[in-house]
Amino acid sequence: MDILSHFNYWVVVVLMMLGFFIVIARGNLIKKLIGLNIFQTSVFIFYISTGKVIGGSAPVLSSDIQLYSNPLPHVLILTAIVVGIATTSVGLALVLRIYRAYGSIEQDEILEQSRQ
Amino acid sequence: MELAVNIVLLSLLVTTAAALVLVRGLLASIMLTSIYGLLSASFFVIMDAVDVAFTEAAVGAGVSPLLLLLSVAVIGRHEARNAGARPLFAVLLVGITGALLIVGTLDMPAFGRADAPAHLHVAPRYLLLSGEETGIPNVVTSVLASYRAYDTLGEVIVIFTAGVAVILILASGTHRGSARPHSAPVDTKDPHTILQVVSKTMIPFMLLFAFYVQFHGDYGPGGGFQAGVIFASGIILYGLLYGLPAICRVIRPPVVELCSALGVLVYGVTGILSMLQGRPFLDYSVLADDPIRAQQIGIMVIELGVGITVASVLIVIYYAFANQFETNGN
Amino acid sequence: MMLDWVSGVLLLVGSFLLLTGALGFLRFADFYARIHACGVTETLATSCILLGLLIQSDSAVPQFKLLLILLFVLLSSPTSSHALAKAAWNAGVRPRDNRGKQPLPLPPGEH
Amino acid sequence: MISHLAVLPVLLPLVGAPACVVLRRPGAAWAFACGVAFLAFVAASHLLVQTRELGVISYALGGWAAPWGIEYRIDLLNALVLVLVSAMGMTVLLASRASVRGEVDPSRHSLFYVAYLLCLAGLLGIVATGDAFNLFVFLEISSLATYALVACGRDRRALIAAFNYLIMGTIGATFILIGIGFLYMTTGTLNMLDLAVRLPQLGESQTVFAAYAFIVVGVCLKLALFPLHLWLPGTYTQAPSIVTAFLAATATKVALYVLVRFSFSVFHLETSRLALSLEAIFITLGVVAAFAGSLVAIYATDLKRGLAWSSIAQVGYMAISVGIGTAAGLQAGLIHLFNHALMKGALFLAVAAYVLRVGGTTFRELRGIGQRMPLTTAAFVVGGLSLIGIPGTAGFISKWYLVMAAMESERWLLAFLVVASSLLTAVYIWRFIEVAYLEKPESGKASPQKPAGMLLTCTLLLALANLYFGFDTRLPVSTSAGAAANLLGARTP
Repeated sequence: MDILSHFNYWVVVVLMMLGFFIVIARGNLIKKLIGLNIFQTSVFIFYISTGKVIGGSAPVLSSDIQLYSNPLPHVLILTAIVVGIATTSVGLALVLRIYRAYGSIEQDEILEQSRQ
Repeated sequence: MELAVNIVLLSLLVTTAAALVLVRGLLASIMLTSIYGLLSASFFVIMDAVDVAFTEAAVGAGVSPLLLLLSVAVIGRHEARNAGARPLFAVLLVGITGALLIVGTLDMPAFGRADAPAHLHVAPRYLLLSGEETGIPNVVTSVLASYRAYDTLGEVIVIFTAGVAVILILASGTHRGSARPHSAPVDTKDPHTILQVVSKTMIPFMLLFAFYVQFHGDYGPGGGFQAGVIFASGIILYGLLYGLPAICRVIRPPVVELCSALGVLVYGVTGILSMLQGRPFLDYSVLADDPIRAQQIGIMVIELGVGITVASVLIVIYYAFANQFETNGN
Repeated sequence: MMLDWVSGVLLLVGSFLLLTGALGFLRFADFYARIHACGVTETLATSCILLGLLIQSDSAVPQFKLLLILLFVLLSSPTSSHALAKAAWNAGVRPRDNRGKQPLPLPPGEH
Repeated sequence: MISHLAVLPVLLPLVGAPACVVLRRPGAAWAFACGVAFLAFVAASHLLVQTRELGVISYALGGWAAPWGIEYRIDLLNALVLVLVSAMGMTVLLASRASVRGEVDPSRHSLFYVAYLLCLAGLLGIVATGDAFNLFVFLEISSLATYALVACGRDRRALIAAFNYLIMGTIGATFILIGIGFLYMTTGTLNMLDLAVRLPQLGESQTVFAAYAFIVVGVCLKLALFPLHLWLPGTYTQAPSIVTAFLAATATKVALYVLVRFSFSVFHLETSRLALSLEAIFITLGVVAAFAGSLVAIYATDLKRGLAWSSIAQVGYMAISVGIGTAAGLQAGLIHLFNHALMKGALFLAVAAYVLRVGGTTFRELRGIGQRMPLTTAAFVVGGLSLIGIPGTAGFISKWYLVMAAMESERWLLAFLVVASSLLTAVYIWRFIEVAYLEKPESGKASPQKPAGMLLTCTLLLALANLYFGFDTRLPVSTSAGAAANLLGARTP
């Protein structure tokens, strides 16, 4: 198999894994949200990569262009980006409330307080 | 040449993500997130996804770092060192997921091939016929706002839900709504004179630019969502420099909250109009006699709905967060 | 032809300035020196590059857009450097000597 | 003139929610939301009648034909789930006023109903759609609304529960997004029917396998199938009781629907080479969930938490039925989906009434509650008996079909295990009955709360439904039989 033909996808897999790792391994709630953000953005990068046609151009119709990249993944990802920012803002609102209620946003400290 | 840029951008993305894994401290993490957003936006440009790049630049490098910074302003930037009790578990889980992903990529069509299945089935119709069917050169806009308009309604509802959720979560006491401006927050000893003067000249142009993006989306990158984000950024910039009470006097929280619902209703009612005339929901053909004209009117109206909702929800979220800062942070 | 040369030189100068800015950011001793390095070079570098592109472009609409971007950069870039430096000062960051070790003496009245 | 029935159950709450924002008074918002939910329920019922008569109904949103536009595709399966979700959504909403007043800050009341409508609209949208990406969008609508609703709980632990749910839910949704992306890049389409036609042509593709794996993991996170159930106990325990009742009766059911839809309508699990291993995985996880959930429920000291773990156990039964994979198995799963919504609705509404009366749900607080709240407790006991599967209740029907399906496919051990785990259910229900009727109430804890008529009425209504569907089983049985046959018959020859 030609390495270059799947290079993009493999890099994207690495990005997803890094984001996913931050979500699971970090105890700071804001850091978790950041990790989630990276994870989602990496999925967006994957989608957009699948829509690319080498030699194509942006899908804005024009009489002197023959080959366009696939517009459908773009549409889907526009929606997904909005979903991502919506999730982030709701998550941050929760974090602010948690901070007000517990005085901390570290998972360990919160768990300790909850047990008491 | 394109390939080289591609590889450089991807390696920068990996570096940024790796730095995010290693770095402790929230402020640095937020900056890296912002860089990550900007890099992915640049990557999207290389991939011909200009609309997505625009949005990602506004969201990934703009709005989400802003919200993160507002939160950190309340909470503090400290990140505990020993946090993250189960790194081994995380490595295991991530390893399995990664392996599954790699397995999935093995049978994928090669990157960038014009004969990949995804480019042969549904998309060609958009590229070939959307010009005739909607009269709009930007295919992304016509797919977004006409062929898959229902998804976009869902998207608007998602952002509206986020606004409702943030108010619901952060509401306190007997007050209903996002902001309750009280004390004077602007530090009179240390006014941001330079920032205020410069931004005062720029904000009108930002708002103007938002309108340009709103109505130019048919012909180039842009549209309701991006316009809404830019409009909200102008307002938020004013709020950051002059304080929450000042901006709340100009743009009152209850009004913005109503506007966030109004945008959704504009969108929904457009769809219902078609139903009343016996066509499927969101079928624009009833809006005018000429089908192309009808499509254009429909797309313009719903993009307006998107813009109104996005701008007002972002402002509402900013109010709610900034209000936390002013009651908690000081 | 002549214009191509001009634009090429502008692009090269811009890139070079960006590079020096980045180097300065990495090598300089304290926060204010670093912000100086990138703040100053960045404005000029971006302006050079934008001007170079302006000359390269052959139709009016992109030229107009580039001009607007240039204006925006001229306004926003120094302002953001200023905001950064000011925020750092308010947060208690003080200038240090060439090795980044000793704090420098401040003028009277400052603290 | 075409029929808009297919889109109405989703559209009404979807447009009703922003309209509800205008109403600033909580009472008005509640009444409006109830009206909207009722209309959605009426539309969904009509839709079920129509699908039973006419078969599949397709609705092209925006007027664009299927693979290019988004399609709503209603067959018996989603019509049944639509009716169930809208009915439970409406009933719980009707019951909610008093409980919300008691458990949620006054400042949040009116928006609470907006969020509730949004959540309902999201769930109904997931069920109605025939487009994979549209499903993701509506999944996120319902999820975001759910996080906010859960965070309305009185205890600060509700915030932690909501945050954990947000993290896990978003990971699940992103997994689903990855799966959909893989499917799109191998087939070029997002329409489920179109996918079902195109996937078999690909043969054995690793990408399709990975796509299925990601979608299943994502959906199972939402379904709270063991071991992906971690978010559920906290969420159910800490959320306002009304929200718990709503989620328990609808959200996991919708997740099961998605699992069934993808497994059988899109991927043709029954013909794939993976069928055997997946069968084993689902059955094993289901049995483990049934036992583990019931065991934890037995040792719980809090009624709400015990019922939450019981939900995990019940999800296990549904997973078993998917794992059996025959028409009888799927039918059993769908019947259980229907009946379990009725049981958990009744049980959690009774819990809501307890919270309102005594302020908590620990067994200590609930001592002797049977004498103080005879009707509510009677309704709870009926729901509990149904949960065990006592003959004469709806629960018996679902257990019966499940055991029959297991025996029909000659899984004797499985049949035995299902019956055995039901005995565990009997233990924790009995434990509550003992506390409620045989122990003396703690004196001096009279409640200042007014009796909540609507809440009681709805609880009794659901309890009666548990009895009614124990005798008259035509609706769930015949519909799910047809749905199961459709699912398995959808395979292309």
